[in-house]
Amino acid sequence: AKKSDAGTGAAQSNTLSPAKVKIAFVPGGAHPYFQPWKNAAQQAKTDFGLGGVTYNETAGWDQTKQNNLLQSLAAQGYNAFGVFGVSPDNINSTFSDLAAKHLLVASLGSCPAGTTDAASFCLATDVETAAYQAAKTAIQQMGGSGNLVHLTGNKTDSNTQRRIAGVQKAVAETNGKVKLLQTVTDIDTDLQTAQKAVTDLLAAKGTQIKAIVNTAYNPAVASASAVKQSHLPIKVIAIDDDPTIIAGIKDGSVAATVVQNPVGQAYVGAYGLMKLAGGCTMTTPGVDIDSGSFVVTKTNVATYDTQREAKTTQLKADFDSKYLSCK
Amino acid sequence: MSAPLPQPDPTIATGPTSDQQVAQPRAVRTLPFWANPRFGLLIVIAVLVVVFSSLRSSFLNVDLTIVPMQADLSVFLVVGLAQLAVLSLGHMNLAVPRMAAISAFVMGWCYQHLSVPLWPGLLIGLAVGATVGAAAGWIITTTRVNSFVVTLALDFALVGLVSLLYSGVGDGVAFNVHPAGMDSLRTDTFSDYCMGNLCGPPVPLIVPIAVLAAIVVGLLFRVSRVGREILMTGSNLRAAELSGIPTSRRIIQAHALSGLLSALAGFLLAINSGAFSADIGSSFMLPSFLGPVLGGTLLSGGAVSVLGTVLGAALTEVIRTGLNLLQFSVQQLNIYIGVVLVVALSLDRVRQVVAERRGSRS
Amino acid sequence: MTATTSSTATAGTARRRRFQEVVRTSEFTLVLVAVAGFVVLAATTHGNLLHGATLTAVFQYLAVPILVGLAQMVVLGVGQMNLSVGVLTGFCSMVAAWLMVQAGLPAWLAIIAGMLTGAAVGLVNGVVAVVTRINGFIVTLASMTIIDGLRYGVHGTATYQGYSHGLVSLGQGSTLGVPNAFLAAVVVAALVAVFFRRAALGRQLLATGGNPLSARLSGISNDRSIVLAHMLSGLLAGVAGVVEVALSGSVNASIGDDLLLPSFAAPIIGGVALAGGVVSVVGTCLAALIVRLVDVAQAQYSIDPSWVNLIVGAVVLGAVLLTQIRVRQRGSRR
Amino acid sequence: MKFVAEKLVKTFPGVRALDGASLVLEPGSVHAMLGENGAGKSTLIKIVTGVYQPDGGRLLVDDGAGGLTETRFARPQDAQRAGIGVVHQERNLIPEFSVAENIALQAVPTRRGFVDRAAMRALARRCLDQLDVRLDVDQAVGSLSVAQMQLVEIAKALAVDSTVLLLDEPTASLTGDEADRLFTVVRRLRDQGHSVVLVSHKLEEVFAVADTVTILRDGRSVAEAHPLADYSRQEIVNLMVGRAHADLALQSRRVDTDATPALELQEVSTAMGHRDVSLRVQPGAILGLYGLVGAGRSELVRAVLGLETITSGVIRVHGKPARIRNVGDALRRYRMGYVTENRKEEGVFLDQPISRNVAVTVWQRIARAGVVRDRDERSLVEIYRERLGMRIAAPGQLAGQLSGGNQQKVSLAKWLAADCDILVIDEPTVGIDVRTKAAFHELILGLADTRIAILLISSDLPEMITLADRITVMSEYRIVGELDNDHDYQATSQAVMSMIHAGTAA
Ligand SMILES: Nc1ncnc2c1ncn2[C@@H]1O[C@H](COP(=O)(O)OP(=O)(O)OP(=O)(O)O)[C@@H](O)[C@H]1O
Ligand SMILES: Nc1ncnc2c1ncn2[C@@H]1O[C@H](COP(=O)(O)OP(=O)(O)OP(=O)(O)O)[C@@H](O)[C@H]1O
Ligand SMILES: [Mg+2]
Ligand SMILES: [Mg+2]
Repeated sequence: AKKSDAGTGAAQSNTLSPAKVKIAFVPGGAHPYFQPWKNAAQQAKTDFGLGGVTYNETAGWDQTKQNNLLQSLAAQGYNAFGVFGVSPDNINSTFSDLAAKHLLVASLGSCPAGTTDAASFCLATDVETAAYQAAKTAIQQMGGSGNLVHLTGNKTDSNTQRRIAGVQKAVAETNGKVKLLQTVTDIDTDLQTAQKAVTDLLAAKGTQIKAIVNTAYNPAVASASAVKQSHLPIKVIAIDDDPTIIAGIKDGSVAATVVQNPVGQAYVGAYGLMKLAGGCTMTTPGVDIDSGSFVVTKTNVATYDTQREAKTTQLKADFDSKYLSCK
Repeated sequence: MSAPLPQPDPTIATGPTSDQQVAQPRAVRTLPFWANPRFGLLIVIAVLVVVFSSLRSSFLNVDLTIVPMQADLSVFLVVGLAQLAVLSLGHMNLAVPRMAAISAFVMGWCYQHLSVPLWPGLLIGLAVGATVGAAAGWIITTTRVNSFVVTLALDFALVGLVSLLYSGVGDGVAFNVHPAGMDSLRTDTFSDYCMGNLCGPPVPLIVPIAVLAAIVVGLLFRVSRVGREILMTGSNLRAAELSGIPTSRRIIQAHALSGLLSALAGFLLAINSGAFSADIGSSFMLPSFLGPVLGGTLLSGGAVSVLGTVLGAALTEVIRTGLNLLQFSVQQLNIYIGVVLVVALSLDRVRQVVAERRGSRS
Repeated sequence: MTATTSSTATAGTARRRRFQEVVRTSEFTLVLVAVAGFVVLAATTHGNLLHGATLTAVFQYLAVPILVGLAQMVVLGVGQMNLSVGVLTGFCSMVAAWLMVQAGLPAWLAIIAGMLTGAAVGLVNGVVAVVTRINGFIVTLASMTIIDGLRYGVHGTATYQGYSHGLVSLGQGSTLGVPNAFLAAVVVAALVAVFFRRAALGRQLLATGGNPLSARLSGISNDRSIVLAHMLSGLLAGVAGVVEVALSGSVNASIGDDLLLPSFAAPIIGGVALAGGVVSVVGTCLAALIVRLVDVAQAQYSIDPSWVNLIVGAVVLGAVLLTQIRVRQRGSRR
Repeated sequence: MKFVAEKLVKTFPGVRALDGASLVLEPGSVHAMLGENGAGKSTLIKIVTGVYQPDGGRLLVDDGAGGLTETRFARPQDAQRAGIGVVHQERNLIPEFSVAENIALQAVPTRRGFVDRAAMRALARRCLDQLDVRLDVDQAVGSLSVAQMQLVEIAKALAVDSTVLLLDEPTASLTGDEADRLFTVVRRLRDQGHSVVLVSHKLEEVFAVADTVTILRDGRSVAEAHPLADYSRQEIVNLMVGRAHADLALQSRRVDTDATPALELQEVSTAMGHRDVSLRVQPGAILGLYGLVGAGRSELVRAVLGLETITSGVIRVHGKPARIRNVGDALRRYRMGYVTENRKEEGVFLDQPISRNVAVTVWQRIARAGVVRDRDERSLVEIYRERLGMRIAAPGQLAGQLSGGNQQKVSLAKWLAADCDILVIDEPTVGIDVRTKAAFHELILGLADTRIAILLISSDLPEMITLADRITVMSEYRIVGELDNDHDYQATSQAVMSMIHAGTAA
């Protein structure tokens, strides 16, 4: 006979005071994108009076290792998790495993593939929208016609598939005026691979290309410097606001970048988790919340952060008003 | 026709024995039991467990440490066995990751589109893995090209094929079906099943599958004729051929076994992680070598150690989990893993040398 | 093979035999494949491949694969392996960049330091392998994880950019139409070739790889050979690292992640035996070139990488089978 | 240089190889070291040359002032530097290197760190010329025949100027001619004041060249630096064996020549260059296939076994045309076995236990439901340990740890176990001691008596004349003659040699 679930797990009291909440932020691996999480987490700790936060990026882009890490953190007494799942296709199992142990999980930065979400909520960039925006910006920069190239990461990742879909959607809207010349995948593994691929691309088709949309970090860095060096009139749309990219915007080698909201993800994510621990429930469990994406060009490079902070404040307010129901 | 063991034929003059018994070399004391490399590995693991659990009591937490460790270990044990199957020949199988991926695709597809039950689906997957492995073996024997080159090329071909299959035939990059039994295989341990007050041990349900695989592979190489002939082929191909061993067939069989075990590893990983997806197997390459090589299996072929593979895989799992619990940052973690590995193995080496000294002094 | 044949006839047959031997070498096959690939690419892209910019791109990014392949080849020569080649390349890049950006060292000094870092790590690998007698595979596996950690330790996940403009323009420039980076790789390859062909030390390395017992009985120190090979391997990885720094103008800790397999593929496809005792500099370089041509083809034809992988794999397997069938038909074995 | 090794002790895990053996070498003498397989000869040589470290005893060398000083050789280099050159029993060449480079390996001529190739080739040629060997010095050693490799190995020892030269079975795979050339060199070295140690199981050559003798038995020396002239052949054998040993008394055998041949070759030509080779072996007959090194005998039988390509001709087994694809096929379909001449590369699995080495050919038969029991294997080893007088510590011992002769026995045992109707035996007694050789001969004759057809290849003419019923002579890939053997050494050997010379001249 199978033992019922009732007895398993520590009989956790339904409500935890913020001081009892220990949140672990677990990105998929070491990546510049996640660096703001560290400070945001600390900020959340002081602002909300949390019992503890940690940031651990040792997963190394390997779902098994990430699961391992999550279990270790749980064993260490962390009771709430903000996780960027390495593999969106498998991450729901990880989430439900944690939930089964009465631990709270938020999916941060990336949502599980498919329609269901076993985490309490997902606070992430809507990657399809972000890619769509990036492509729109590119099309605008190109003057509405010409050839576009899309550089991105691991093809067997459903987020990549969504990005490809986003770019395709924007291109389709031009009714054939803009042609998606090529989508290059799998070049985000390391910087050198990206550099090599971009150089080859420019050598082969440099003169035909009017803009490059990047939806991954290393290709963005690589295409910015390669275009600059080749003196071709190609508009580069980068991703995120790593210092390198922002420097590129300022010196003109990058036409625009699509910035996401990692700070908001970590900070508001921590807030949501704290509230849930305190006895609130999600009005729609597993809801997907867009943390926002912002197009940054030379004109707003100085000010985009204010816009982003406003979004974060808005998100926090939305949690109180829309997403959470508290007794 | 079964011929009996050849007996000394009385009609044959039996050489020296007709004079007198040959003086056999006086047997001096042989190596002490603790000279066995497997024993050293066990000690290293035990020491690490003690160290980690005294530093972090949560290392012994059943639900959060012990159970997940067993589940991971099961996967990496089978991955290691998949590599071991061809290391026995002195070959390598660089396509282990993608043999797992292609089999996982076929299994996922069968579950999703044909609604095949869990276990028959596994059998289909194993058959696919074995077939791909056999193909690798066949190419190696007919062309006599280095197994490294052949399996590397095969890996390339399969990487492409798998991703094309998922985007073409499958739905994106994963199958999200959960055939009956898959979820309980993932989440349950034997302690969830009770007879009255008597519950099983906290062992995940997939562990027996891996253990069974290890036992079968162990027996194959230890007692079966085919396994021994594979080892002899690995030990000295020319001598094997001149001893009447059908070496080509044995090479193909060893590679087929490797493919089959890769498929099993893919299945176990899919169970553990909850979906049959395109990235199954992509993390298998290094662990596949790690277990066997740490366990004392040489890359040169002719000898394998299944028990060593179990211990080698366990060692890596213990180090990683323990260091995870100590919460190092990413760079420290890697540094410490490397250092622990070198130090542990050096100490093991010292033990071995001491043992050999003892053994040769009568 | 009798001694009675006249000397002129022997010279003739000897020449013919030499020629046949050359034809049968894997280097010759690789030359054929490379030339064929190049011609097909040039023809089907309407000569685009022969444009200055394209050619430069092709050869610029050939430098690092060649150097990394050589770094692996050196240790394969003594019958060892070096799993740390890839991460070490990245680490040396990061060290050189760090020295320029953070420590403010002049470029030439940073470059030397980058290469010496590689050699030092290699030396440690070799000494550990020799002293502990642990399999080189495991030693370098451990050092691979350690260096992986160190590599991220230098500058986290962030990217270094905008260091020495002189260095970058040198790295990206050309001399007489030949990219400097490629030139550097070729010079290094030539030095390695001379080392293994002519230098007494190089021959000792190969003796160790070919038959360690025999080498020992002939008074060669296998330990020294192994340490030396690892050190050379590290040095070559260091050279690859600094070439990368000069060539790309931006480096981060991800560099080297995808170099491990190529580092094995180039020498092994180039005809180097895993068992040791044989090296082939030319083969390694040609194999790297062939792999590079595949990248180029992908960009030129805009092929989905999945198809590229599938086609490359299938073509290699097919070629391997075909060669064998050809050899079989000629009826010559071994 | 006077050289003394005193009361050497060497223990391996499980075996005490040397137990107080001594060796005394005087300058200007040829010293024979004799002993049965496994007596410890090679081990002693390895200690003297710094390959192994002794567990007891000491080494003493001339201090130049008439006295002796104790010395240690921590590495082979140390011994080389002390002027000790050696040819080890096992081939130790680097297959990928050229002949020249292998010969010069211990003393590579260099110029500013670079190999001086011209000097290296010249050195190699000089050494080969001393032995009167013609070889392309640029050829890779891996492509040489066993005998050629042995000659290269000897040349390699001559390349360094040594005052003590140790030769561990240098002539094992050489024919008489080549051995004679070696001994000419040995005598010249002696006359120049060098001391040479010769380990050999061929007593004829020992008596022909050696002045003094040391005999090892079970790791102890039972005769030390004794003048050889004091002993008769029989006394030497008795000392080695440790008791009276009677030579084989041959009974004349009758072979039924009208019976259907068990193995018959009709006008077989091969891709290796054999032309129209015909021969036949009846059940119970021993056909000797004689020829000089490189005559193509080994390659012929390898072609018969499907290892090389046959271009024309017919092979019949028991009268029926046979197409043998490989050795497995030969074993299972035609009950035919092949004992290779190249035991190290092809005969034994050095890193496998003896039991597996012996049982490998019979696994199919002794397996029950695919499972082989260790007990069956061990009992098989026991049988052949007795029958062949194998000197082993345990059936689980690795074959690589056996002395050379015992490895040869393992290689043979495997095929005796296979229980074949036809046995091809290639150079069976290379490196085998006298007593075991006699036992082997008895065994081979005994096998023939059980109606096994035996094709015997041997470069040892006395052995051939002892065993064969008929001798077929091969030269340069052709059969140049055939004769009935009347076991009369003088007449038969002359007849055989004249056939070879007639064949070569044609
Ligand atoms: N490396 C080793 N490990 C274990 N035992 C060994 C090793 N080398 C030699 N022996 C053992 O030492 C003994 C002496 O061997 P050795 O090779 O010196 O004999 P040998 O007199 O040269 O014989 P042969 O005439 O057959 O060459 C044998 O019993 C052998 O099995
Ligand atoms: N003196 C030689 N010169 C050139 N090649 C030789 C010589 N001796 C042997 N070979 C080569 O080595 C091989 C010897 O052939 P094989 O082994 O069949 O001869 P064999 O009669 O059995 O002599 P053995 O086995 O005693 O060397 C052949 O490939 C032959 O070409
Ligand atoms: Mg010996
Ligand atoms: Mg022969």
